[in-house]
Amino acid sequence: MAERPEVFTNNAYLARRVAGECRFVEGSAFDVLVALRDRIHSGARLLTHPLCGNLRPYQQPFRSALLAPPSEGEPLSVCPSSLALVEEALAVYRSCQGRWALPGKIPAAVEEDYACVDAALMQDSLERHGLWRGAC
Amino acid sequence: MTFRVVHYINQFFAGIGGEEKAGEVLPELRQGVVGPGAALAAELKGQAEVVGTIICGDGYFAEHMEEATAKILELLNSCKPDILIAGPAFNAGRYGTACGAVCDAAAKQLGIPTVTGMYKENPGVDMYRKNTFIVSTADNARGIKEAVPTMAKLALKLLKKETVGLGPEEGYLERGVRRNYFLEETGAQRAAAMLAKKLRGEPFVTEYPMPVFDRVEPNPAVKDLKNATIALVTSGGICPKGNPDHIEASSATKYGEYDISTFAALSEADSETAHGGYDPTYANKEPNRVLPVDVLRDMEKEGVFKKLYDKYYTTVGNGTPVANAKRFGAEIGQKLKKDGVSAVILTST
Amino acid sequence: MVKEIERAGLPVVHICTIVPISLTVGANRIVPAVAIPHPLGDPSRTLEEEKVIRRKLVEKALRALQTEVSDQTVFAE
Amino acid sequence: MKLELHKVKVTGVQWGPVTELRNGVLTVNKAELLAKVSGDERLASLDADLALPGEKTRIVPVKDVVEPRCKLEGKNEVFPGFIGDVESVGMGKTLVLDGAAVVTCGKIVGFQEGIVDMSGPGAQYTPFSQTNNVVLIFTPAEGLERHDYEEAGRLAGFKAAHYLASAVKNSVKADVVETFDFPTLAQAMTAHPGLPKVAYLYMLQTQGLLHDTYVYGVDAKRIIPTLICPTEVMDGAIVSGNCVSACDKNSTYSHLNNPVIRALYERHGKDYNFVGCIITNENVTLADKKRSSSYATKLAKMLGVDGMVITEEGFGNPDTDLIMNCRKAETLGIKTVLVTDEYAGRDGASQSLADACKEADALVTGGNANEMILLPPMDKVIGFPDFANVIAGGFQGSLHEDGAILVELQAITGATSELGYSKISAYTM
Repeated sequence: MAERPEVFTNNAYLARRVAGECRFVEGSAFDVLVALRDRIHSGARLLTHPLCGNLRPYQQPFRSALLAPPSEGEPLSVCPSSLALVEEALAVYRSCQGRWALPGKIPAAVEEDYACVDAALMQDSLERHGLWRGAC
Repeated sequence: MTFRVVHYINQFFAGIGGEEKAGEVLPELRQGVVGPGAALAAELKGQAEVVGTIICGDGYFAEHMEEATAKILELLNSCKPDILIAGPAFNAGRYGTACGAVCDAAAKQLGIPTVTGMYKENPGVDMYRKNTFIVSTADNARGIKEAVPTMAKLALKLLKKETVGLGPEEGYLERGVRRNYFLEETGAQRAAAMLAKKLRGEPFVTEYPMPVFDRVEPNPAVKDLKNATIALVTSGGICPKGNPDHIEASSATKYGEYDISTFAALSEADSETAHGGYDPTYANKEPNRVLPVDVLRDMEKEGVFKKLYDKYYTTVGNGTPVANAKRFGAEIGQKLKKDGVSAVILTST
Repeated sequence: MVKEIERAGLPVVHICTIVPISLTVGANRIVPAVAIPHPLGDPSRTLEEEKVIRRKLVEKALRALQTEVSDQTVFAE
Repeated sequence: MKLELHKVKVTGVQWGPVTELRNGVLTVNKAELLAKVSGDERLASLDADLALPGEKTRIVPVKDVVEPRCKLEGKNEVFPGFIGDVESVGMGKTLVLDGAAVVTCGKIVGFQEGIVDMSGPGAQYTPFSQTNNVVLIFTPAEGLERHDYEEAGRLAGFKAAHYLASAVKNSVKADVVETFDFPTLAQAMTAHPGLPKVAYLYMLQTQGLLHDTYVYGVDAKRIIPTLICPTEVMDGAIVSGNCVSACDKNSTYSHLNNPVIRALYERHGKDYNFVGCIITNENVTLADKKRSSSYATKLAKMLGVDGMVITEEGFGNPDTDLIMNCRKAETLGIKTVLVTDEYAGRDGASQSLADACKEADALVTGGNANEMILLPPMDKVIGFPDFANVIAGGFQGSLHEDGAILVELQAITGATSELGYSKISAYTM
C-alpha cells in the first residue's frame, strides 16, 4: 500500500470533508499552487491536475489537489511532469494576475457555490484513496 | 472631421543635438510638426493632422523613465489625441525603447491606438511588440522614406477602425497577439479539410502555431583549463544581502552584476536569494548551494583553472518572459566575451 | 539565457535540477544538480559533506566544459 | 447502422391552443408543455417563454440547449438512459424539428451559465440566436442539493425537446431526409481501398459536478474509452451535464448535430474512409488522464487508422488530455488535427493553451474566449439578468445600469465551440 496522499487546499468546505489530516493553505488559489510546487521540489508527485475544471483563475477562488509524498528512504528526485504541470498552472494564474477571485472577496452565496464545486471535483479522487469523510 | 495625431521624437530628430544632448533634453511639447513630422503629415493626406510633437532626450528618458513617461502622458493628454505615432527609431536602442514605452503607456492609460517604427533587431522590439504596432524599418535613418508611408497608412487604418491584416501585409513586426475573426467555413469543416491535406502530405497552415524553441550549436570545449577564466552566472536569484537592485522574485525585468573578487565564499551574512520560485530557506542559509563561489575559489587557488571571473551575474528564472531572458543572456554573453572569459558555469534551481 | 550566452561564443555548462527543462531551454552541456531549493548542496548533510558534494558537481561541470559535444549532452556520471 | 434524419424546417414558434407544426411555424400549447415537463418535485417553479431570431431578447443564464427530436421508426427512443430505455439507438428514423430549440435557463450555482442574445452584436457569436427557442425557466425546491438541481434541469430540457417533436410527429412530413449509413467494422476496413482511414476522437468533459457528460445515461468519467456509432450520437446517446464556461461547453444540441461527424462524413469516400468514432473522457486525476489517452489512441491504432480529428471540451486541465491524446496518437503514427479554443487574455498576448507539444502542428481554433464584447441593452430579458455580474467571463460591474453587459466571449453560449460549430478563428497579429 502506498503512503497516504497529501491533500492541499484553501477550501475549508472541502477540508471539513476530508478524513484525517489536510494541508490547509491560508490564502489564494495561487498560494495553494506555490505550496504544491514547493512540495514537488522536495520529491512529491501530483495525483490530480493542478488546474481545476473549466473555471478560470479569476473565477474560482479555491484550489485543491492531491499529492503522493516522496517514498521514504529513496534518494530525492523531482518528478518532471508534476513540476511542468504546476509551473504551467502558475503561468496561467500569472497571466491574469490582478483579476483573481479571492476567498472572502466575493459574495458569500457565490463563494459557497465555488467551494462546493471545488469539493465536488475532488470527491471522486478522495474517495478512491479513502480520504472522503462525506457530508458534514 | 480630421483625426488628431501627436508625434513623439527624440532630441536628435528634433534637431537639438546628438548624443551630447541626449541626457539634457526634458520632455517638451511643440505645436505642429517638427523634423520627420513633416513627411508624416504629408502621408496622412489630409485625413489626420499632426497637432503636436513631443520631444524628449533618449538619455533623459532612459535615466528617468517614470517621471519622463508621466510628463509625456500629461503633455499628450493636453493635445486630446486620437493616436500617438512615435519615431521611427530605426536601430537606435534607447530611442526604440523610449518609443515603445511611450506607446505602451499611451495605449494603457489613454486608451488610444499607437504606432511606432523600428529595425527588427532594435531591443525595443522584443520589449514592446505585444503592446504597440511596430513598423519594420531599415537599420538607419536612410530608411525613413519607406518607413513613414507605412506608419501613416497603418495609423489611418487604426483611426478608421478598419481591420488590420497580418504583419507581413501591413508592414508591422508580428506582435504575437491573438485576434478573432470570422471565416467562411466552420471549425469542423476546416479541421476535416486540414486532415485531408495532412494525410496527403500537402502543405497546410495550422491556426495556432505551437511555441517554438530554437537551438544554438555548442561551442568548442575548453582546451587549456589551467589558463582559463571561468565565470559564474545563475538564474537562482542569488544577490547581495538586501537585494540592492530590487531584482523581482518572478517575471524579472533586470539582472544583477556583483563583484566577488574579494570573496572566498558567499555566506548568510552577505548574500541571499531574490527568487520566488522555490523555498528560499536553504539558499539563504548557505548561498554557495546555488552559486558555488567557495568551491571555485578553492580550485582557483589550487590552480585547476587560472581565474574565477571577478563578477557574477544573476537573475530570477521564475516566470521571466522569454524576451527578457534572451536580452539578459545576450548582454551578459557580450560582456563576458569582451572581458576574455573562457567558459561559463550557469546554475539554475 | 543559457542559449544567448552560448550564442555569444562561450561554452556554457548548465547545472540544474530538472534536466528536461534544461533540454527545452536549449542548453548544450548539462549537469544534473541535487534538488531545486539547493542545487549544489544537501542540507541533510553537514556543511563539510555538502562542500564535497558541491566540489564533485563543479568538477563534473568543468569536465563537461572540456568535452567536445555536437548536440545537447547530459553529463550524468 | 443506418439512420434517417427526417428534418422538418421550423421558421417560427408561437403559443397556441394546440401543439402543432404548420407551414414551418411551431405552435405550442404552453400548459401542456409545462404539464409534460413538470412533476419533478425538485423544481419549485417552472415557466416557459419564447425567443425568436431577430428579437431584442436576451436569455441568461443558459444551462443547456436541446434540439427537439423523437423516434419515428426503430427501437427505443431518443436520449437513451433519460427519455428512452438504455437499449441501443441510432437506427431507423428520427424526426428533427430543424430550426427549433429548447433552451434551459436556471441558476444552479451563482456563476457559470451563459448568455444568448437573439439580435445585436452578441447574436453573431451564438448559434442559438438563429433558432426558434422555447425557453424553460426553473427554480429549485428549498434546500435542494446542487447535483440534484443540475439533474432536474437537465431532464426538463430533454422532456421538453422530446415532447415538442412527439406532439407533431404524426402530422408532419419531412422537408429533407438525410441518410447516414455506417457499415460494420469488417466492411469498413476493406471499403474504399487506396484511401486513408480516419477516425474521430471525441473528448467528453467529465470532471465532476457541472462538468459532466453522459453516454446512454452513464456518467462518462466511469467509462474506458470506447467506440460509438455516429448515428447513436444523432439520437442523443451523448448528452451534456456541463454548465461551466458557456463559450466552449458542448451543449446537447451540438452533440446531436456534431459538426465534426458531419464534416468527416462529407469527405467520406472522397478524401478518406471515415471508419469510426471513439469517445474518451477528461478526468481530474493524472492516472486517469494517462489511462484514457493511452486506451483511446490504442483503440485508434487497433482500427488501423492513418488520421484522426480530436476535439476538446474546456480549457486548462483538459488541455493536458488534448496534448496527451495528440502526442500518443502521433507517436503511434496517426496524423492528428486538433480542435480547441484559446484563452489568450483580454489583450490576446498570453499563451493560448495551458499545455503544448511539438506534435500538435495542425490545430483549428474556435477563437480567443477572452476577447471582450459589449452587449447592448435588450427590450426583454428572459431569466436572471443580475447574474451577469458573476457569470463566467463577466466580472463585477459588467452589468451596466442601462442593461448593457460588458463581457468576455466566454460568457456567450457556444461562442468558441470546440466541436468546430462556429466560423470564428483567430490569427496572430
